[in-house]
This record gives sequence, C-alpha cells and structure tokens, in this order.
Amino acid sequence: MTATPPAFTPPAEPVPAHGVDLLRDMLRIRRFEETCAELYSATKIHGFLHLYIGEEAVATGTLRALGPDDAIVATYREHGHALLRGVGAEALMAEMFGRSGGCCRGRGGSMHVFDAATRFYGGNAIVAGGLPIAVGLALADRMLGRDRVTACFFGEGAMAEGEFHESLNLAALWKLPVLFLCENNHYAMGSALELTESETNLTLKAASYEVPAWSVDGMDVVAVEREARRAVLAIRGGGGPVFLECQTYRFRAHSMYDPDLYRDRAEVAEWKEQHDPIDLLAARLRAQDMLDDATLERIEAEIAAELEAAVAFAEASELEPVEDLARDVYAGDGA
Amino acid sequence: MTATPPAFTPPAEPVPAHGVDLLRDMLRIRRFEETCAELYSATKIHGFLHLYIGEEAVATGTLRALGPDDAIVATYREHGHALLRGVGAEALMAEMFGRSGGCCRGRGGSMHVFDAATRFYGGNAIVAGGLPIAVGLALADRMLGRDRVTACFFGEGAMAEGEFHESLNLAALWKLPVLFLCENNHYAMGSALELTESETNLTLKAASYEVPAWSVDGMDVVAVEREARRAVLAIRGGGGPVFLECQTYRFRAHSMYDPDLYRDRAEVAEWKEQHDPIDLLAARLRAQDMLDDATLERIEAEIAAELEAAVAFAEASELEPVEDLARDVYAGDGA
Amino acid sequence: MSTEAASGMLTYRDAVREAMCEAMRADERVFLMGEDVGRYGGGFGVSKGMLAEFGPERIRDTPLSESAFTGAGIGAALNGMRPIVEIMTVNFSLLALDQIMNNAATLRHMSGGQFEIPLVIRMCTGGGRQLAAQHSHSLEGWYAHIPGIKVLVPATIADARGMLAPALADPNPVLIFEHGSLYNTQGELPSPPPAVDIEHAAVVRAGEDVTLIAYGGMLARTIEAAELLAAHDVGAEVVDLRVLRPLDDAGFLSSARRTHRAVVVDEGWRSGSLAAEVSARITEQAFYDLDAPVERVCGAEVPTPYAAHLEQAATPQAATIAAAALRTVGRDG
Amino acid sequence: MSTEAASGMLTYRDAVREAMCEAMRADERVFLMGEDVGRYGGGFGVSKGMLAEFGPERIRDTPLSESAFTGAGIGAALNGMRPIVEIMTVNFSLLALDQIMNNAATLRHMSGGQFEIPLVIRMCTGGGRQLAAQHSHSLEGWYAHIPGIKVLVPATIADARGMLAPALADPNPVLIFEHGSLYNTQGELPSPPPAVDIEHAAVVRAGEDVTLIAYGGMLARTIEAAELLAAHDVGAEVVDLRVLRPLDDAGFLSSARRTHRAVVVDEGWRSGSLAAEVSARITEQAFYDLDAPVERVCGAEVPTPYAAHLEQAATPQAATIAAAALRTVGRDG
Ligand SMILES: Cc1ncc(C[n+]2csc(CCOP(=O)(O)OP(=O)(O)O)c2C)c(N)n1
Ligand SMILES: Cc1ncc(C[n+]2csc(CCOP(=O)(O)OP(=O)(O)O)c2C)c(N)n1
Ligand SMILES: [Mg+2]
Ligand SMILES: [Mg+2]
Repeated sequence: MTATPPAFTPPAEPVPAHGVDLLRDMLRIRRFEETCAELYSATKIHGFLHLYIGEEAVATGTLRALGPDDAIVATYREHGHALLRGVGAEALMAEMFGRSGGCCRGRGGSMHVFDAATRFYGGNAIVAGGLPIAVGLALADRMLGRDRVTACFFGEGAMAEGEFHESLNLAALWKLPVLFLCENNHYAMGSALELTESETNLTLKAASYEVPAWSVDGMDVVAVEREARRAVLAIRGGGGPVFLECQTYRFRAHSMYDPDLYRDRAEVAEWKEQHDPIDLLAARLRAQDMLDDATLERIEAEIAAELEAAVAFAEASELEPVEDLARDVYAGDGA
Repeated sequence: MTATPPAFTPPAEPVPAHGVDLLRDMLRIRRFEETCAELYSATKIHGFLHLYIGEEAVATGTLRALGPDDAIVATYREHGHALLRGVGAEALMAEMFGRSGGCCRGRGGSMHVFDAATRFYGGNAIVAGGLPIAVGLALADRMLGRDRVTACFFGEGAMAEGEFHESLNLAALWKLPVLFLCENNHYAMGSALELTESETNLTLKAASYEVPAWSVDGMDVVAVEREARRAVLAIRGGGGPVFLECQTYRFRAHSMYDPDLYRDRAEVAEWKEQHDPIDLLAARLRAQDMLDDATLERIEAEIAAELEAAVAFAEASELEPVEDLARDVYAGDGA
Repeated sequence: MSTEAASGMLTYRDAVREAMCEAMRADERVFLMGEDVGRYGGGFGVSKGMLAEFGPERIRDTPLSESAFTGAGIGAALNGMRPIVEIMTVNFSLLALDQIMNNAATLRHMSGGQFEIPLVIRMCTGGGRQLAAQHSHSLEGWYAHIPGIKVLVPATIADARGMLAPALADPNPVLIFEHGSLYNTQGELPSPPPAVDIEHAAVVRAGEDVTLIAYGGMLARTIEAAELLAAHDVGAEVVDLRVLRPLDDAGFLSSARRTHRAVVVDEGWRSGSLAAEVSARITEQAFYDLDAPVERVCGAEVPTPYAAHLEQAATPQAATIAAAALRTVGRDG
Repeated sequence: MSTEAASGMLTYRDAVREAMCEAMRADERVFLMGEDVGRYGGGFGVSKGMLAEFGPERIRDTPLSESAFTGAGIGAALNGMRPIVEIMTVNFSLLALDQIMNNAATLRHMSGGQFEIPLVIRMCTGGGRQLAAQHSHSLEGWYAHIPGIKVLVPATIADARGMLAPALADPNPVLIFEHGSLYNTQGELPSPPPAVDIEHAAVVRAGEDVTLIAYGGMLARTIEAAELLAAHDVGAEVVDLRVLRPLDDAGFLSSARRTHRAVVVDEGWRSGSLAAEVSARITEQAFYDLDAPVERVCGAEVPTPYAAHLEQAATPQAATIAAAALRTVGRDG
C-alpha cells in the first residue's frame, strides 16, 4: 500500500453549527460529478473529465474560508470548486455540454471553467500552470492596496514542476497574499508520490522558501475549514503566503480514460470505506444530533432537483453559432 | 553591505603537500582571464565575456576531487574550469578569438567551451540549462554501470529557476552520481541573493529533496578541495547526489558590459583585500615554508609563457572557411 | 525468423509499441522515459505492458518535470544511451522547449561537432478529441523551424511501426509526433514489417490535376478529399510529407510541377504554418510551372474550442480541402 | 506642454525608456518587472535610472524565473494592473513559452471572452553581436504563429518610442521585440513624439521595380540594399512590416501588386520563417500580378556561430538582399 491514510488524530472537536451546510456542499459536488460521469458514458460530455469524488472536503472546507472578493485558481479537477464558488450548476453543466449557455460559452469544457463574476480564474489543464497566475493576481491586489487573498489549488504532482518552485519563491519574496492549497491525493495519474518526489514531506519544500506550511486531514472537512481559516487569517495579516497541504484521495480513476490499474484495490477500498469525507461528517453530525434521515433526504432531493434542472438547461442550451468561431481570440473584435 | 564574507572559522589545518599546485592552478586561471580582459579591450575577443576572477578556489578545489572519467557541466563563466580540466590554453584562447584552432572551432566562443576528450560538457549560457544535462549524463553512467561522477557547476542565481528544482528531484529520486556545485558569488548580475530568494540558506533547498547539502568557504581552496573530496566519496559510494555550496565572490563585473553599479565599493574592497583566494593560500604556504619568492616568480613566468604561446597560437589560427558554415548542424553532413 | 511476409492487423498504438519493444530488445542502450510510461502504461496507452517486460530502469516513470527529464534525455544520449523520451502531449513540450532548442538542437554545432545526440523524443499531437485549448495544439510544423533537430510525422501504421528504428539509429535528435486521433486506427502490416526511410515524402495516391500535400493527422482526410474530387472528375495526387525537417522538396515539387497546382493541408494555425513554408518553396522552385496560386487549408487561428462543432470548424475537413483544390482548377465545387 | 514640434536626438534605448517612463507617469497601474530591470538598469541598460524615479515596487527586479514572472504578469494584468514584463532576451523566453501560449494567448478565448489581459512583454531579440548559439535567436516571426497575442517589431526610433503606449492601451497581450543591435542607433524625434499605430505596415522608401519587405533588425540593411539597387537602376520599394501579428496584408500586397516582384527579408531561420508566411500570402492574394517568384532572404539554418565571419555569413546582408532583388527583375547583379 503506497498511499497510507492520514495519521491525524481522530477529530475530537465538535462539528460547528454550519455542519449541515458543509455536508450539503460536499453532497452537491458528489452528486454533480456522479451525474457528469453518467453523462460522459451517455456521450453528452466529451474530452477529458476528471472527477473530484472523494476529495470534496478540500474544496468545501477551503472555500468557506474565502470572502467574495478573494480569487481562486484551480486545476482541471475543478467542478467542485466552481460549483461551491457560485458558478451555477446550470452554467457549469452547459459548459460540459459545450453549449452557449455554459459559463465559457462552451469553449472551455470540463477542464477550463472560468467565472469572472466570482473571481474564478480556471480551470488550468497545464499542471502547475496556474501558480504563476495566482502570484500575479495577488501581486496586483497588493500593488492596488486591496485586502484580498488568492487561493491557488494544485495537486501534489504539480510540486515536481519548476513552476511550483518559482512561484513559491516569488510569492514569499514579495510577501504576497496567496494561499497555496496542495490537494495531495497521493497520485499524479498513475504515479504515487514516493515514486516522483525524493522527499515526500511536502511541507518541507514550502518551508525551504520560508513559507509557513502545514498539513491537514483532507478527509475531515471541519479540520480543513479550520486550517484554511487559520491560513487566510495569517495571509490577511500581511504575513505573506501560506502553504496548506490537504491529504486526500480520489475515489475514481484519474480521468474517464484511466483503467486505474496502478492502485491496490485494498488501498482504494480502505480509503472509500473508512475515510469518505461525506460519510465521516454525516456520522459526526448524527452523533451530535445535527442530522436525521429526513434532513438528509430533503438535501438529496434539493440537489437532485438542482441537477435535473441543470441537465435540462444544458440540453436546451443552443450551440454557439459557427460564425462566432474566432470571437474572443482578441478583445475588441467580439460579436 | 549585502554579501557578507564567509563566517567560516579560520583555516586551522595545514596546507597539504600539493599546496603549490593549487596556487599554480589558481594563478593560471587568474592570469588567463586578465589576459582575456585585455584582449577584449583590444577587440580580439568579442561577445559576452564573464570573468571568474576571485572565484578561482572553487574550480581549483573541486576539479582536484574528480578523476579523468568524471564529467563536468559548467556555465558561461567557465574558462577556469576548462583550463584546469585540461583544455589547453591554446585551444581555449583560439576559441575566444573565434578561430578554427579553438576547442569548438570558433563556433562556441567564451560562453560555450566544450571538450569531449576531457568530458567537459560546456559552457551553457542559459542559466540552469546545464543541470538537466548533468542529470542525464549521470543517468547514463548509472545505467551503463560505470563508476563515474558528473560535477555540475551553477551560480546561486540558477537556484531560482525551476530547472534547478526539477533536476535535484530527479537526481535524488534516482540516486544519481551528480555533484551539484553551487558557486554562490552572492550576485546574479545585479541582483543580490537576498533580493531574489526568500530563503537565503541555500542548503535548505537541496535538503528539501533529501540531498545531503553543506557549505564551504569558497575562498579557501584547501577547504573546497577537502569538501569536494568528501562529496565525491559519498557519491561514489552510491549515496546519490550531493549539493555543495561554495561561498565566493567575483572581483570583476558580471561581464565586460557591466558597469557594476549595484555593489558597495567597500564590500568589493573587503572581499578583494581580505578574501582573495590566491593571497590567502600564498600567505599560508609562506607561513608553512612551502613557498618563496623564487618559486612564485618561476610559476608566474611559466604561466606568462603559456599565455604568450596561447595568444600567439590564437592569432595565427585560421578562420573556419565560410563554406563550412552549415557543417555540424547535423551529424553526418560534416565536411 | 522467417523472411516470408505473414500479415496481421494492428493499431497505430500497437505499431508504436512494437517498434519500441523491438528496439529495446535489440539494444540495451535504448530506454523509455516520461510521465506515466510505466505503471500507467502511457497517457495514451502506448507503452502498456512494457514495464512488465523491461522493468522500471528501462521503462522509467518520471515526475512531472518536462524540462528536466527532456534535458536528462539529452545528457543520457550524449553519454552512450539511446533514450526515447515521451512527452505526454505536445502542449507540455513547451515546458521543455529551452532544452530542445538551446541544447538538443544546438550542442553539436556549438561545440564544433564534438558531440552526437542520438535522442528520440515522442509526443502526442493534434486536436479533434474535444480536449480544448491547452491540449489540442498541432505544433509539429512549428518545431520544424529549428535547425539541428529532425521532425517526423508518421501518418500511417507502417510509419508508426517503421520510423522509430531509423530515428534511433540517427545520430541527431529526432522528434516524432504521433497524432492522438490515429492511435486507434487499424491497419495491416507484413511480418517482418517493412523498413521505412526518414528522408522522403511519399506519393500515396496518384493523380494528374492537382497535388494535395498533407501530413500526420490530416493525411486521411486529404485522401478523403481526393476521393471527393474524383467524383468531380478531378484527379488529385496526394503527397504525405512524412518528414517535416528537413523537408523533402523533391518529394512534393515533382508532383506540383506535373499537376501545376498544389493545395497544402496543415492542422496547425495558418499564420506561420508549415504549409506556408511548403507554399513558399513551391513558389520559389516551381513558379513557372504553376497554373494557379498554391492554396493552403489550415487550422483556424483560434485556441481550439471544446465544443465539437466549433473544433470541427477550426480544423481542415475533407470538404474544405476539396473546395480549395477545386479553386485551383478554376471550379467552384 | 507645447504642441509645437521641437526636436532632439536620442537612441533607440532612450526611446524605449522614455516611452516606459511616460507610461508610468501617466498611469499608476503600469509597472516594469523582470530580471535586473532595477538596480542593474536592465540587461541592455534600457531601464537605467527608472528605479530611482519609480521605486522598487514599480521597477520590480525578479529572480531568475522566467516562467513565474511572466505568468505573474498575466495574473497582474487579469487583475487590474498594466504590467510591462521584460524578458532579458528572447532566448530565455522559451522558459516562459507555456505561460505565453497556454495562458496569455488563450485565457480570453477559453473563458468565452470573460477576461482581458492588457500585458506587454518586451524582449531583446536577434544576432549580430557575436553572442553565439544560445543568445542570438530571432524568434519574433516564430511567435507570430500564436493566435491571441500581438507581435510588434519596432525598427525605428519613432516606433521604439511610440509603440509602447498603444500596446499598453491594447486589451490583448502584446509582445514587443527590440533588436539588440538597434539600442545604440540614434535618431531625431519631434517633441512631443508622434503617435504611431500598431496595426499597419509602412512603406519607408518608394520604388517601382521591386518590393523589399523587412522588419526589425533587418530594416536598415534592407534600405541599404535598396540603395545598392538604385545604383543598378532598380527602384526598390521598402516595406517595414512593423506588426508581425496580425500581419497587415494590405500593407505589403498593394506594393507587391504594383511592382510585380517581392523579396522578403527575415533574420530568422528560413524554414518556417515569417518570410514564408509573407511569401505564401503574396502568392495567395497577388499571384496573377507577379512577374517573378517571391524571393526570401533569411537567416541560415544553423545555430548562430560565435565567429564574426560565420555569424555574418549566417545573416542576411545588404548585398544578398540586393542580389535576390536583381534575380526578381531578371538580372544577375
Ligand atoms: C505540464 C503537464 N504535464 C503533464 C500533464 C498530464 N497530466 C494531467 S493531470 C496529471 C497528473 C497531475 O497530478 P496532480 O498534480 O497530483 O493532480 P491530480 O490529478 O492528482 O489532482 C498529468 C501528468 C499536464 N496536464 N500538464
Ligand atoms: C535563463 C536565463 N535567464 C537570464 C539569463 C541572463 N543572465 C546571464 S547570467 C545571469 C546571472 C546568473 O547569476 P548566477 O547564476 O548567480 O551566476 P553568476 O553569473 O553569478 O556566476 C543572468 C540573469 C540567462 N543567461 N539565462
Ligand atoms: Mg495528485
Ligand atoms: Mg551568482
């Protein structure tokens, strides 16, 4: 077994008052993506599709720590982040369908979700390619005297890329308000972390830039939110960037193309059965009498309705006119 | 003052028996480069010319630790390394003159000295561009079961480039026999280290790859040789790469184009007066009765003769025929 | 081993894999290195099963670090090995471009001919699979600008199978671009597979009226266009460039001189495309033989959109190729 | 400020600096970022003195990390700033190419038009100074292949002074290539300096017999060639392309249609050069007006050698340009 589940102490703290909201957020991601997987098989969605199932606590906990003026830079595994950030399920689903009603009018697809209104800067399919952009967003905020944080998500695989290092150095040197969020799901496609990094303690790499860095159990949404808030507080205080590693696991294959032959079945099973962030939170909520069957059913029903509407919207959405092909290659020549 | 001279304890150890050889090596570099500077002013040498004056102890000490089968990858500041490695002063000088008698037949110039016979792989003018090549050279040696080390020189400025990190990770992950030699002269062109790295303790960066890393006073040639031997021994033992930081200082400007306005005069003066590696070694040799004026004069005379011959050779060397312009763009179509 | 030709169906993907396996069996110095070539079997499944046969030293998974592992390929080639570096897709090769242009392509000349760099770099290229703007580039023509490297574009099963061996035997760095939409195509090859050269363009269909010049992912639809043209009584000769650097001028000029008309098809963006180079060369060397201006049918100048209908509109199609050919013969189609 | 034209001599270097200073004084959002732009004054001295006036926040020295600071420029441009990123030389821009092609050029289209990226990237380009293979590339024509960016090549003091303002005002990423051999050239400019556009090619010398098309570092020697041709009684019209992307077709086509002959001059390697694109466009749009094939005079296909005589042989010279022009008029020179 290469990806050992987190060795964090079991959560002692009580689930906070908004615990059910956290559960709803995670469920929205999961059901959205399950629907996507079905629609992919039904050839409604095409191209590469990377699912976040299993990792929901990371986006859910971290995004709660951000305000509406903060910015987000994500990866190709970003449906969940976009959804929780406020990109509507309809616009998101229509994007996957390649329709004009999509948040990028069908030009981006699953890997390239953008939303200027919520300061959601993608959706980058070049591993580590978003990090320099996050640095620049934060630089602008600093130079313009704005009190904003840029949260930059990336996988642990991105940390082998030179751009990770260059970006950390720049952000640290200039004390920029960037929250570097490593979604360590232990694999980069088929490559386990210990086969791609000589030093697998990832926080040491951030520390070698004097960036405060720590890890959290990425399957415990309450802990993720708590640590993300700590990090954001430190950043808003002007202390420069923070690196937060969220240890997590993807329950599905890397993408819909991946037969997932490189992971031990037992390993996958253990993570799914014992570390599902939704199950874990639900159990804690029930134990604290914050959740009952009726509530859960209501939430599921609401989500199902939301998704049904999203799919209907996507199905009904028009294709972009072919004459608009070259639109928006340059600003100023738009239709 | 930004570049504080090394805080190493004063050398207690006696200079070893070959101390005069070390002095001669350093003097060869210095006189060669002083000659180059003159020839540049006399418009015999063109393009960019980066002098190593002040840093001679680094190449001198480290190259002593290598065997004839080992490989070297250097930077554009590599005349000294080439000279001591065995590229003749004549071929080296003719290269600077752009003549057919040059080690690269005039195609490389000052920044691109290569010599297959001594396994001298350049001469790279892209900062950090040589590091991946060094990794590959070592990889081949490992795969072919050869007991060889690849020594890779680079400036501290190169450590901000992504390629440095990617290369360290590869070498460490695969336990390759690479000696990473950081020539930390405290400036990358006009940029002092603390203005370009958030964490100026460079060994921490190597350590974040689990690469054994330490620093040495790069103005003390005896110490440099000792530490380089330690490093090479560890590498030959199969322990994987080592990172050795040599703290040094360039006494001249970055290149012949540089008016050197970014360094404090007092700082430069202090380094020159109190840390000149040649002066320091000469003083120790004299204190140990290993050097007298006559010996020094003889060495200087030998070097002067060598250089005179080199310049004469370069002057006399033919230009490559223009018809051969496209020669050696591809193997197999050579004249 | 029998010299008699048996035959068998295989995919383009299989052809590349077989070529690699053969090379690795024959020469200990050959190894494959890249992201996920081992346990995963390659981003596009090309190296599936090779780890089991050759082990992790020779089927070498790398971290995500295109610049370093490409540079490591250069270093290993300089030092006695015959590396095959796989860059998962051409889009990621931009991260390794400094190593390719400033080292692989340059070291030999810059050193006055002291070094050989028998390195092969393979990449998946091209669009057509709804992978959107960052995963759909066709940059092989762009790479062909760089002196010091060779650029191969196998468009057929035979070339996918046959080009690797001469590429590995070549003392120069060779880039091989495999079009992603070809991996699943099938074809038959005699056994042993025929040797191919990596110097010449090939006439893959004869015709008298117009020369259609294509390569890689566009070859099949160019042949399709030739068939559409046949229905219009226009005889189209189809040339597969096969090698983009150095270009085999004679390979397309003799045809263009004979038909007096040429259409160059290129999936890459039109401005600065390889098609522009081919067009310029035809003009330079066969101007007085031309009855019509050389036409180009290229990729639209947009970052490739995700939506299928837009991506299709951005890419040369058999119908647009045929229409261009009809223009050269003075007809509207 | 007087609107009357006074005049003053200045270098190309001064012109770029003045343009930057003016922009920074006028707009707080403009800042300069790159390696050694501050304390060192710029690798080629372009920003000398600017740190003193604008301070280290706005004249921002970066570590050696081309990809990150170029990407940071993109991010800053997305978020309200008007960054000028200086990449010391085009050779190092390869390290930032992923950011340029996959982000700067692409984000707008890929997001369905949601973002503007008012970013200017300046670089020094070209050879001619014996800097050898890794420091002498002419890649501006190559960059012009990329949709989503604009590519400017100021060849004159007026353009060096004038192009920055419209580039900064442009909501698209704009790359400006300054030829290293031009920095020390001198010229006179009225005060205030004339506004220039970044859309059109310019006819800089009139002539009837042949059109010489050039840009950047090759413009001066193309004009020299025109003078050589005058001595042969050949009237050469010289067109300065000025903008390599989007190319101003009309700017060179009308001249070529009139003279019926064209020579395209390009310091870049010949295969896949910008000159090929210009040649192809002339053929496509003015074929029936041509009396001779379009000629190209390009850089030799070698990594630039250090030795002066070899470098010179690798680069278009006035004499070789003139010889090509003479061929187009059917004379041997
Ligand atoms: C520069 C680059 N190289 C390779 C790829 C192909 N690729 C896509 S995702 C991926 C793995 C990334 O792993 P990680 O960063 O851990 O993110 P995860 O997919 O696990 O969320 C790879 C190799 C890419 N998209 N970009
Ligand atoms: C990739 C790259 N970027 C920029 C440059 C321009 N440049 C040449 S040397 C240099 C400084 C390098 O400093 P360092 O690595 O410390 O070496 P030193 O010159 O001090 O020996 C710079 C910025 C370059 N050659 N390569
Ligand atoms: Mg991962
Ligand atoms: Mg330095």
